[in-house]
Amino acid sequence: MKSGLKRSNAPIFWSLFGAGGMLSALFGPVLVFITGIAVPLGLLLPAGTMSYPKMLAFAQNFIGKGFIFAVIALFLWFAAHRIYHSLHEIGIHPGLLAKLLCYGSAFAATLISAYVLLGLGF
Amino acid sequence: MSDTKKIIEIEVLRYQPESDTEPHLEVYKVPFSDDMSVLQGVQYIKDNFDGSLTFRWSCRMAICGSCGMMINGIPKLSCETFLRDYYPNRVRVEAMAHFPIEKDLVVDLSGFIGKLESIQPYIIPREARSLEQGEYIQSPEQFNAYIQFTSCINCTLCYAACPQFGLNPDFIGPAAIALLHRYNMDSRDGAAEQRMELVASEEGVFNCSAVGYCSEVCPKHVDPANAVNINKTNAAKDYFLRFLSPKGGSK
Amino acid sequence: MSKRRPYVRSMDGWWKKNPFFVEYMIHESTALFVAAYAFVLLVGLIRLGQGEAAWNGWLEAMKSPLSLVFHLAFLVAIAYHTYSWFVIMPKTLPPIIVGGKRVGPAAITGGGLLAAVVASIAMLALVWRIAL
Amino acid sequence: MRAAIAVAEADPSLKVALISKVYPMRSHTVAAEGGAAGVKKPTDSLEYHFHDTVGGGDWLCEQDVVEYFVSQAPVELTQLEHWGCPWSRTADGHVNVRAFGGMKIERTWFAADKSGFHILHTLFQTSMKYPSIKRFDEHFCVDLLAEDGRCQGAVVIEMGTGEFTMIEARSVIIATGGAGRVFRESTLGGIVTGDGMAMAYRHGVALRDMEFVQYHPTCMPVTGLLFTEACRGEGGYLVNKDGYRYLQDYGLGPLQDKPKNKYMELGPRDRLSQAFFFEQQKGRTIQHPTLGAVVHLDLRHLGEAYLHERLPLIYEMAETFMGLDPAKDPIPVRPAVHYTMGGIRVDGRCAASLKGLYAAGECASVGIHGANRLGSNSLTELLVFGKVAGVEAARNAKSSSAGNSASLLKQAQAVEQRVMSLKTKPGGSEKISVLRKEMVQSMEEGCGIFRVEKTMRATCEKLSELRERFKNINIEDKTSVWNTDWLTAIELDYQLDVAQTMAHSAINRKESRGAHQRLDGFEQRDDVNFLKHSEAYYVAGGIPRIAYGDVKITKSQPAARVYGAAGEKADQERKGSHV
Ligand SMILES: Cc1cc2nc3c(=O)[nH]c(=O)nc-3n(C[C@H](O)[C@H](O)[C@H](O)COP(=O)(O)OP(=O)(O)OC[C@H]3O[C@@H](n4cnc5c(N)ncnc54)[C@H](O)[C@@H]3O)c2cc1C
Ligand code: SF4
Ligand code: F3S
Ligand code: FES
Repeated sequence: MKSGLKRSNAPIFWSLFGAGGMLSALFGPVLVFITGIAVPLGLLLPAGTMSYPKMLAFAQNFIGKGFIFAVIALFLWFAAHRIYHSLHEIGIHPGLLAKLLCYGSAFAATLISAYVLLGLGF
Repeated sequence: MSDTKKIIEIEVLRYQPESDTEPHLEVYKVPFSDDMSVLQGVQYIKDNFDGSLTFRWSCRMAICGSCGMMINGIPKLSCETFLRDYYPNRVRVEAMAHFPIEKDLVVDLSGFIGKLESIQPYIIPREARSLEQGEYIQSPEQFNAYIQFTSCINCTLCYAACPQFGLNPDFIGPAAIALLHRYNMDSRDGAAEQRMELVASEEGVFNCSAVGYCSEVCPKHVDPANAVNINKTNAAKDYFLRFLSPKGGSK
Repeated sequence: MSKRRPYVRSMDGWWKKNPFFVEYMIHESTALFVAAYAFVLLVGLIRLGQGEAAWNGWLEAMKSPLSLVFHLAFLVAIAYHTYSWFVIMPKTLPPIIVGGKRVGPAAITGGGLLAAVVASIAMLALVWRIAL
Repeated sequence: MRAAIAVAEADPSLKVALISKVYPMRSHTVAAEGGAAGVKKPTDSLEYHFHDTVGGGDWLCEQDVVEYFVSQAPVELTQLEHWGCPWSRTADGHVNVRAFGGMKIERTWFAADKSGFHILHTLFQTSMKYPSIKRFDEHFCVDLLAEDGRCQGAVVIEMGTGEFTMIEARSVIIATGGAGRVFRESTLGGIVTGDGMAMAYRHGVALRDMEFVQYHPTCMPVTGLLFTEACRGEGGYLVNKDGYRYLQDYGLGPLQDKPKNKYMELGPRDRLSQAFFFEQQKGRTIQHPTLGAVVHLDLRHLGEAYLHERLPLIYEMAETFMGLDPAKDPIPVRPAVHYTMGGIRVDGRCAASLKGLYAAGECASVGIHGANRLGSNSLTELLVFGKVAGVEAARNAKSSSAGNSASLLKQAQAVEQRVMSLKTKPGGSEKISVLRKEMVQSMEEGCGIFRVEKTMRATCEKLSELRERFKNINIEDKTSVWNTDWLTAIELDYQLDVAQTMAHSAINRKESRGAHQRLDGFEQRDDVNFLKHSEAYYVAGGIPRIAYGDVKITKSQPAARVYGAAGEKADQERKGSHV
């Protein structure tokens, strides 16, 4: 048995990656459709679906808040993890910089969205 | 056997460490019949054209695991891959990817063997039992939990398939982790915790990015990707549990 | 002195060498689209926090043709992500035994895709209800 | 490997060098499909296993050794279970057993149809537990070192570098497997070249009973790949071109629907292979356009699901190698060489006549197979006698002193020179592949299922000629790293020795017994003159000297070897006489 094995810290990132991957697989397409296509074009959904009062109410609701937070943060953690690995795979050997850029931006986005959501009150 | 033999072109990646600086391709024209495997084609070249052509083989029946090669870029056992499936096109044969080439089609497997040794691939009994007490009893469910992972023939095709191993040769890799999982899942064994240290280490399962090609090429349907990925979950659980456990912290 | 001289091949461009790897890289790259979309949402959230005018500005921006084209691309890419995610899923789960038989990979992938469809419809229905 | 573990367990302070020319898990044991015999069922008994083995071997067995063997078999198989071997099990979780040719009661422990594979991998993996075992993987052993009448080590080549190493040892165990590759069509891997036998032979140790070479009745034509006996154990039929189960014509009847032990398809291998030969003579085999004369192994009535569960490897092999579906098509098969009954003469404790030298496994003749081995006895043999060899070798190592390193080194250097000169000497013109082809062809003709004086004589002469021509070989590859061209030449050298012992032992045995069947006036067994082991001794530069040794008989007197209904009758009578 080899001794002096270093324990990997990957589980944290990997768990976030997995959760984000699952969430985006389940809800990603439909969300893009709603926010990016249906609402702007006024298709399918009633007019005013994403009007300010409605969205504010949604973001102030406990569950809505959680959902928005989860989507933004986890999507980004998922993406950060994958992109970081892909850089490694295509031979751009990611130094600390790439790591900071990928996970750092996910981390920043997490903080920002948490800040905004908390600011919106309950 | 018919008299008018068909001729197939076999292109072989040659590397002679004592005279070549790098590998190069050479083409041979080999007469073949429909029941001839790629291995037999290569043997024909050795027997008739160039005795210095070097490759591993033994059983010819896809069980000893020695004859893995890249055949048209895909890792396969050459003894169960048939020339007729390539004819009339040329077939290209190279040493297994991701391993250092020793000579021609022979690669250096010492790293892999070291990994096999490192996973403690033997029963560390959960409960001692003497020979007089007879065999351990295993229910069909207990048996089915690990049997799939016992069929690995150590052919290392999965390593030739795994880009993460190619990028990081220290990665313990699919087959060794599948074997580790085999012992962890065996109801007679009680050493899963001991093996966790390796699973969770920097050489461990988190090198895998679920490419999944390892399972795709595995000739024995071991599904090593499954073993690797189940152990990611196990390692993650273990990781968080360590924070929660009263002893606290990881080693 | 040993005459061994093992030759190590380069990994450059490995992912171009096999259709399986090309597919892998494509499905990995969907992450870029997921990230981009998450940023769009993040901006929206920030605008929401800045008040009604800002929010309406964001809604307007979402109507620009460029945005629509981008979102169509997001849709395709993320839908592909959904598909590939569930294709790999059987390899990542411990065996699921139902009635003494192991559930096959096709069933798991199918189940996952079905779950995504159900989730999408539920989402739409939910949004519809809130909107009315 | 079983031996290495036994040494490591006997005394962890002894250092063990485990040498193999392939990674140990590639050894040919890996190919064994059917299983390993050991009494398991309450209805079975050691006595039955004993009688099946001795009768199956046509009374050329060392009966005291067989007795020890059958008593240890279940212990060793259980030991392997404790080490993790995934034996197939019954629904209540116990180890299951299946029927095998020539065995009266189901007693073959199996792990699907990959029994040898699982045994080998279990041993290989378990051996990693012992720090005192140092493996020399892909090291080719070229010779033994002997001095003062003691075997004291070996010379090996590291295949990766072509460098020689001398390994000094107080005990040496040979477990190099069979030698069937001297024939053309065989079930065997490329590594089964009899090196160990030849090495011992050149050091004056006798090779015993070499004329007995087993043909397996159900092999893939041309390549010789094996369809395990378990196909028949699970209920497969053998039929000729008329769809007729011809075995009923050869003393194996009457016809049975369900597999019945020692009847029909579950008769012993020699009888089944011989029946094929006669069918061919009568023109009742099937003439396949590319595969030649074959009969059909019919598994269709067993159904797809059952075949997948019990014979998965066979299913796969039929599909990939022959492109047919055993649930829908019958499989064309014919006999091919499978097992060498004879080998290095050792006593019941695995010791050879050279002190310090032990042998176990297929390369050894410890005396349990006689003139014909029963299927599934040999995997068990590896375990039982592997352990014995290990224990004995450990004891010997502890009780003997170290040798004289300086003079051993000198010997080793001489070996190195001899072996190197094969490669370096200039001006040869013979091609190894050509010599090998001529050898296997001639062995097939002279020492096949049935033998006659004339062709055996021709084979003996051919082999002598090849020995001469071997001196003039040319090795194309002159390099050091991974020079398989050179290593095959060394193997060929050994193969020629072994082939000679087979051919000369055969021509001298003027009777028919077990796997040695003659058609030239010696069709009967001759217990008066030939209830004896043959022993082939090396004669430098000449042909082997054949001598004869006694057979140890304890409780089973030679009788007619009968199967099917006649066999059952004989059993009844024997039981009667025992009370
Ligand atoms: C297809 C097939 C099916 C079989 N099925 C059964 C069955 O169902 N039941 C049964 O009981 N038996 C079966 N047998 C027979 C049985 O498998 C063999 O008799 C047995 O495996 C031989 O084992 P071994 O350890 O003696 O030799 P092997 O397993 O062949 O091992 C020999 C070892 O010696 C090494 N070696 C040889 N020469 C050298 C050298 N010069 N230098 C260094 N190393 C060397 C080799 O590398 C190898 O590691 C079967 C055999 C075959 C071929
Ligand atoms: S897991 Fe499959 S591909 Fe990998 S070494 Fe084992 S048998 Fe070969
Ligand atoms: S190919 Fe490699 S990346 Fe993982 S799923 Fe298999 S080990
Ligand atoms: S030669 Fe044994 S696996 Fe191909």
